[in-house]
Amino acid sequence: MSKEKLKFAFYWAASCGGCEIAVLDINEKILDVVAIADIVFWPVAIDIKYKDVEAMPDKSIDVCFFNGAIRTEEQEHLAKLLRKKSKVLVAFGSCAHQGGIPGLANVANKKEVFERAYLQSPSTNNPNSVTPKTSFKVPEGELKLPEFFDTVKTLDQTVDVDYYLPGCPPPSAQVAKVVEAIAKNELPPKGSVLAPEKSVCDECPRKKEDKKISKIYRVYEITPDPERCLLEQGIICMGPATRGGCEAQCISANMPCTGCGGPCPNEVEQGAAMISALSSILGVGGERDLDYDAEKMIGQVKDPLGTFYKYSLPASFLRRRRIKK
Amino acid sequence: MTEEFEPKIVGFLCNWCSYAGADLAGVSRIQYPPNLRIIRVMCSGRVDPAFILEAFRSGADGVLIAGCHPGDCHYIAGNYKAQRRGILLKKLLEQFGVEPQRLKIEFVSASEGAKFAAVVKEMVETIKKLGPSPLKVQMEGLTYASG
Amino acid sequence: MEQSQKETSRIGVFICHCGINIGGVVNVPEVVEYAKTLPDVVYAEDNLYTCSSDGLNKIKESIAKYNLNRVIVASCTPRTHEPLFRATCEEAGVNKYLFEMANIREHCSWAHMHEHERATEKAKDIVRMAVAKARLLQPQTEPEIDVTPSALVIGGGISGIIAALCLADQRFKVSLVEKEPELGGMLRNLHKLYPTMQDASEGLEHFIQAVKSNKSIDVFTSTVVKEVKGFIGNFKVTLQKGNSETANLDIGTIVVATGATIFEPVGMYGYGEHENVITQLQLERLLKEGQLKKPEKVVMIQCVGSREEKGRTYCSRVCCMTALKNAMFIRELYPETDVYLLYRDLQTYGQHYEHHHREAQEKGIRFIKYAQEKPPEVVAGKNGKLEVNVYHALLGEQIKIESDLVVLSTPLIQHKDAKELSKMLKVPLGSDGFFFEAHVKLRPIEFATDGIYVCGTAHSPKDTAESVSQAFGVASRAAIPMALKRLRTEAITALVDEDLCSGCRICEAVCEYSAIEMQEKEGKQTSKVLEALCKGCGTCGASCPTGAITMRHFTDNQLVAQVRAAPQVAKEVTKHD
Amino acid sequence: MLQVEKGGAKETEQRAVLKITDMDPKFKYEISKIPGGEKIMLCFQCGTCTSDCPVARFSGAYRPRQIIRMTQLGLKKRVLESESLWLCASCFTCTDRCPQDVKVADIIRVLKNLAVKEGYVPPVFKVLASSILDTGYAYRIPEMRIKKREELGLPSLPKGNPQSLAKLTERIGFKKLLEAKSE
Amino acid sequence: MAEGELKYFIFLGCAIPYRVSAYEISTRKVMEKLGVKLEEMPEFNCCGLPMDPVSHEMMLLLAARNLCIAEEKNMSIMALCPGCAGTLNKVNTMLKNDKKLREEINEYLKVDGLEFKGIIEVKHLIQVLNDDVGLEKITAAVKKSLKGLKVAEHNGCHVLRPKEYMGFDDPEDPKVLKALIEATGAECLDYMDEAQCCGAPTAGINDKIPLQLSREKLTHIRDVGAQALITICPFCHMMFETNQMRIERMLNEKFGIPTLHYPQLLGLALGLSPEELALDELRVKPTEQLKQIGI
Amino acid sequence: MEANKSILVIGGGIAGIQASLDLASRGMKVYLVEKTPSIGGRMSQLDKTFPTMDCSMCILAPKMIECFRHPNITLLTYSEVKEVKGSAGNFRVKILKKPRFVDLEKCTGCGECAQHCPVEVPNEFDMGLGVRKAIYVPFPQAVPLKYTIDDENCIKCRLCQRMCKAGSIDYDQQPETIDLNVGAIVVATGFELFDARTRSEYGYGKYQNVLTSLEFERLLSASGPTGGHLLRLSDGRIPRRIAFIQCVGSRSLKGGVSYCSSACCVYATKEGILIREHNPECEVYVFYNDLKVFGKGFQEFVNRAKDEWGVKYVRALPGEVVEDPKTGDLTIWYEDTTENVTKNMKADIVVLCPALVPRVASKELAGILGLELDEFGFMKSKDPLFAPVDTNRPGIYICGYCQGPKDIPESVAQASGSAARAAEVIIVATGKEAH
Repeated sequence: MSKEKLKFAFYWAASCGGCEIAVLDINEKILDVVAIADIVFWPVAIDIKYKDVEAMPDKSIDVCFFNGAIRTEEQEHLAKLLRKKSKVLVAFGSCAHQGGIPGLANVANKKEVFERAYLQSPSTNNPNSVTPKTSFKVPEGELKLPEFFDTVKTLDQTVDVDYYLPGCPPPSAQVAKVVEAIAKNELPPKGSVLAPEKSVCDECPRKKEDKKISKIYRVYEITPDPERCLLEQGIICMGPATRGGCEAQCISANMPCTGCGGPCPNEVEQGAAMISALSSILGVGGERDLDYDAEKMIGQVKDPLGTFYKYSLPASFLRRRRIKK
Repeated sequence: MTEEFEPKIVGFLCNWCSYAGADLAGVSRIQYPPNLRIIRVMCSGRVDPAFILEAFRSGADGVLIAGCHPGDCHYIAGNYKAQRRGILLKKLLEQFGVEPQRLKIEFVSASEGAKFAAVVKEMVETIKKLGPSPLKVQMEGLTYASG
Repeated sequence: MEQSQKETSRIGVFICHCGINIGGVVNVPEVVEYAKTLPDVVYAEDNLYTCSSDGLNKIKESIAKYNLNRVIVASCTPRTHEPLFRATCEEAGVNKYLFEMANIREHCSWAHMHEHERATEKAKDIVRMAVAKARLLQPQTEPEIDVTPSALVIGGGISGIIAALCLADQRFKVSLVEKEPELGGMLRNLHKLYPTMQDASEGLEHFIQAVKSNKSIDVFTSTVVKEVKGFIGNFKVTLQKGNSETANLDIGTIVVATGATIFEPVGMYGYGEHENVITQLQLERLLKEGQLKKPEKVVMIQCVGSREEKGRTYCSRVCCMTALKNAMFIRELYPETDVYLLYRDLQTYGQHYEHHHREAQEKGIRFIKYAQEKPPEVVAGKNGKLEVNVYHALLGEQIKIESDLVVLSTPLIQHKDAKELSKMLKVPLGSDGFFFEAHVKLRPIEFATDGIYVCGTAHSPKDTAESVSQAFGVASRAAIPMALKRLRTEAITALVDEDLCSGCRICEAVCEYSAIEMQEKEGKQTSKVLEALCKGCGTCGASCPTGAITMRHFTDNQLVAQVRAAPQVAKEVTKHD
Repeated sequence: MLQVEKGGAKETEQRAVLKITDMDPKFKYEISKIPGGEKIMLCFQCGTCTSDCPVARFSGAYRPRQIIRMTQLGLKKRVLESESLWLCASCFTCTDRCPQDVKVADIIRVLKNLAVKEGYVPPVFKVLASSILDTGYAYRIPEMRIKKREELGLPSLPKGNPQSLAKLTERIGFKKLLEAKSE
Repeated sequence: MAEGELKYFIFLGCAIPYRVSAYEISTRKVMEKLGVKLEEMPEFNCCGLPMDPVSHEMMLLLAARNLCIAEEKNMSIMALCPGCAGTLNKVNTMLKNDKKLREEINEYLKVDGLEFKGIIEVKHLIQVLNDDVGLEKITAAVKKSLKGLKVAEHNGCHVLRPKEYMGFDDPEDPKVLKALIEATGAECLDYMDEAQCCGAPTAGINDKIPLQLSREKLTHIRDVGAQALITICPFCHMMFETNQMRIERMLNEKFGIPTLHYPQLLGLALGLSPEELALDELRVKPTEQLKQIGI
Repeated sequence: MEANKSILVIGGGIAGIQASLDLASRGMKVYLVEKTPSIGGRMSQLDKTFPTMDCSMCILAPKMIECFRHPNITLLTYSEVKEVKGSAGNFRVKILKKPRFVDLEKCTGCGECAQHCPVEVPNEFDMGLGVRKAIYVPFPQAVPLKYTIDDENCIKCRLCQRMCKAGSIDYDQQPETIDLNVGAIVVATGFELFDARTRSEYGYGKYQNVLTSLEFERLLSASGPTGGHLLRLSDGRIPRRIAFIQCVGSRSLKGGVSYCSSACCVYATKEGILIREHNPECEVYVFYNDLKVFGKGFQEFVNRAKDEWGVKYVRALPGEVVEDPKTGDLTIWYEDTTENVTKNMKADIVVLCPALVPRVASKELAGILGLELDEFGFMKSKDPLFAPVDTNRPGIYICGYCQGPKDIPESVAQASGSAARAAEVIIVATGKEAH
């Protein structure tokens, strides 16, 4: 440790916070982190104000781990600020990478989101129909709140991103590997996704035999054979279209992959890739049957957007739902 | 004065039936509006949904996938796959707020020159009614070039 | 991206007037000028007829003069003219896959004859799209594979025998495999063969001797195929005799001639209950062996277990003629015996069979049409006789026939072990249980999988003459790759990037040609394209969820480039716009 | 006048079950040996004869195809007793159109001839026959009519030659045929 | 037969002298005009047709006897009744072609000193007109064109069927009578079911079926607007003409279609008077029609 | 160039095409002779094929083009075989190449000539229902796509010559005789339709709405005279009921052919389904005698026609079809033989399914080739059981409908069979391809 310690920053934008926990999940490896780096900014853990960051010289942060999507003015501001201050900006986790679960808000706009969250939600008691405003007058003066955007964006739709670390949250082993790479200065070329080249299937221990399927089951509808590929049993598993690195954790727990790893390296659009794969094998070989009905066959897939773009809607080609004014 | 909206439509045609059907429409001098741009593929089964989304993203007002009739596929069953992908994509497009009518999956045989022309004509009319693709319209932070 | 590392594209564009067919509608010079503005286009010109020898020479000259490495002709449909222009490019030293065609006649000038301006705009778009693709084109080669000039014929019935003999006569080595101890198949059970009414054994014996004495044919009796690996030209086949003995063969092509068996109508019309209810095949044997005792009245019932509402829905094709034939033999043998033929529709098709029908009528065979919904009934009668009750559909009356022999015409059905063979060869069975050919109309005797063929009753019920016809046909189809010795396979095939493939097996499921095989490396599965079998449809490429499959000559990049060029509105779409 | 329609109805009414013993397998051979009946066995019951029969269009009883079928099956008695047999107008449309070249009208005629032998002769034929035997003409032309010919300037009608006819028909036993059992 | 000389035995059969003399009268008049000589057949008898259902042999003998009588003078027969024409023609052909049958029949005929030799022919009136006289000659002989008159024709069965024996016209689409009618200048209309039987032969067996058949034909004829019906058979004529009012009464219809024997129609065109052609024998009077053509 | 390594194939229908491709693709030289200006044969006239409802042209056209492009196949269209001498392994053949009056090398198939040609004649391809010009291609997908002047109808106005930019019109072309030396010959001359006019009780040729099945096929076809609109030819009305009559001239001992043509029951079923596809309101009746469903998938096809498409089947051979001259409507008289009732039915169109008979010209060809014909005029097999494609003359083989009634797959399989037999001759004659 002759070298000067590295400066790390962590930031949490539109996300659930799980990524923060994932950092801690590397367990004793956290000590290795601390050994090689000082954490200069981590709002959840240490008390440093935005103005302290603004005061930092540009590129003074070595690596900034940024989790969460961009959906408010504040998040956008911080993304830009941290970009300026950081040598390396890592989109950490699905939300920063592809938009993640918060990105599903792109099926609606701000108005609809507010109405749903603050007015229509059955668990909300809001008799005065208060919704967030960017400014609010109180006796003490005017309170300013950051603007809430209509559209959720990924980090790289906002600023240049150097690396992506996919996953919801990124698997700790993967995080540890990255930290190790940083320590050894063995990072791959800029723009890389810090995950294996292959899909979840590559890591999935289940037996794959024949992908011809004709019936789709929801998870609760059957007890799947624990040895055999879930997709082959009719459970929609995003594994084939999802970048690995997770060691097929969910699948090992008898739950299908929902796609947090993002697209495989040679695919740009994860959802489209899975749509293509699934609709190709769903009913394949049965076309000659008398009761073959393509509409009925595909009708088994209920919510393509929610199913195939669960983590990647903002990163998709079409990015969001178009709403007629 | 505004010019009449002329939709841009991207068509993926399979080499054996639909492309030949489009050829036949020409040979038979059947006239149809010049809004379609044809991309030849060996089989409609080659058409990846990503291409279709790419076409919309690139500013197409409509996308046509035309393949052999059921049972006629030169490659046995590629057309069925195209059909199923199309059905699912239409559902998806609707969720994206894009009118599913902008995507059309058709079976056109090599002998259906007239049908091919009719399909194009009808599609142009449908899309004219729908207006320009909502994807062309500028939206927050995301500018799509407008034709 | 991929092309930037290679040579830079130098594209020449040749735009055809096609007399006035294009030039009369599209402003061709304007399109030429436009083409010149497109990226990587270094030369553009127009021709009156690009396909004329004059036009072709111009292409060749320009390739040399401007050092072109991509050529675009904007004229008519590639479906007819592409081979001509490709050949021209090859002659000038440009790989034929670096040629691209823009169809501005059938798809443009002829379809928009009255809209000159818009047709011209469309022509420009079409050329622009062609350029976008041409920039990314890659040279391709058509790989060659060797073909072992040796055929495996599975099944030693008349179909297999004829196919083997015809292949041997074309000087190929043939291995003929029969699971029974003797060659001959179904014909060994038959008495006479229609339409010539010659002795079945006589004809058969002649061919069995021919097979046995043919040095090019190895006959394996009491032998089954245990394993088949590989692909056309290069099959590795393992045969098994009894429990131990095995043989390994290198095989170029495989003929499936496994035949069919007959449906046993147990429980129908008293079969299995009364011993004088027999099948048509049992009657054949009795006639063949001269064992048929004189019956007074014989009733034959057609469509027993065939043409059913559900299940065996098919017509077994041979039963009507077999019944007619045997009915006539019975009358010949015992002129006093009455023969009743209970049928639904007489399948006396073709140029010979109707004649037999008339002959049977003249010989006094009694034809009674019954309706599917009112099938005959067979019950025990007096003195060990049977009573057949049938509603005569054409008389509209119920008839009671006392009979001492009831013969049931049951259909040919697939052997039980066919499923195993179909899995081994990766060729399908149809819903009727018979082997399912590549294309019902135009590829009736081969499978979608190259190098495997089918003939005879393994394919569907048929009579001797028809089986023989197919066997000769198969001997031609199977001979083609073996005669060529080397096979050029498609250049436009799929290619799997093993580094990206995660072994999900989706491509394998969607391929209709069994051209994708799984291979194991370091405990992991990846897929592999058997290029010899790949037809280049691209379905696997579109279905691959990891983008591990590239379709040669129709790559994602090339197609996306065309897509982006099509609406002319998209600038390069990047992540930030 | 015969009440054929009624008889027809009787014929079509469902009989219980037809036993094979009711059938005379030789009947069709018998017919096939008589000129005109040669091709009876070739009928494949397509129904052309009945469908183009002018009489069948208005008669519920007369069905040439069924007559042929019954004949083929050897239902001799039923066929020969059948009154509808006599409804045939002998227009020969059936014969002309039969694809199997079965001479349907001739077979019906053969059956009528056989019916006569069995004693079934409709009265009208007896009248005609006796007129022919007596006068040479099928109708007994009244004297008045013959006279009127002269008035109209027509040549006189030649006298028939019943003696000649009697000689000729004696050997075929025509008279006896008519004298046999009658209704 | 010498060039231009046409000479036949006229075979009247039974029905014509019995009931349908107008057919005979008009035929004789017309043939005279066209230069066809008709000679009376001596001692002829029923053609045989009515006896066929009773005894085929009887029919053969009756017909053969008629043929032998004509053979004695070596003159061909022209019959007016299609039944006679058909029967005599058929038996003539059968005996000519079938040696065995000929010998058998001659065996019978010998009794009365007759022998069938097979030297003459039997034709129906329209066959003579069409084949021997010829349309050209008929057209040339027309003095008064019947232009403007719309008629329908009815051939009747036996002049056409069985095709195997008659064969001079297509029974499914007969053209000869049409051509003969059009030679007069009248227009011959197509109507439904032209080749259908009139029903007459069943008249002795059943009273309703023949009337229903005739009614149907008359309906089709009326439907196309024919002003008259032209027949060439005494029986068909009786069904359509003599029985027309009975049909009208019985089946509650109104037709009023005058039905002429073809030679009556031809006679009018050749300039013969209605009286000469015995038009007054018709029950349904063609008054209007005659007026229209100026008679 | 080894002359006797080559094979002559006579007839450019699907059987001839398949035999040619089989032989050419194994490296043998083939001369494919076709009498008309284009290969394609009967199959090219079909709209769909049973029982798969494949679009006929879609599956045929690639094979036609393959023939045209194949380096081992020389297409001799508009040509006829005039003389054959010699024996197996060494036949000397004279072929008459009729003048097309169009230079095949120069013609680009652009069609400018036909657009201006003033002469219209009935289009044989559409069975005379539509028209073509005196300079024409038989159909748009013709192979070769080259024009032909029909000398019989050309009025020598020379408009085409003036319009042709490629200068391909040559009025001075003369018939040409080509001498070939071939080792084996494959005959595949196909069939034609029995003349339905001879069944005048059905009124074909007299009533406009009585059609033959092949005419009707063109009427259904998207590339046919009505552009695939199912209309009545007499008045352009949309038909509400169409009836098919089977066995018109087939299974007939009188004036027709005594055999069963094998394909009619099923193609009528196909056309029936197509009608219902075109217009679900239009009723379809098929009058049959015995329903021949012997082929693979035929019974299932008929079941589907009945159950899913509502095509109705009546066991009857109708006696006559009568037209109402005022409306053009047709009445079919028939006896439903399973109900024993005489009935009549009104129909807008009646489609006759005539017997399929060997081509008249095949008789002359058989004479030239020295082949025996059977009683029906089919080329006679040496042994119908074990040598179906062999003839009485060694080295000459037969396939397709000219050998006997069969459907497309049987023709195709048999074409391959005749190719195998022909190949054997070449191998023996040249001693090549030994292993």
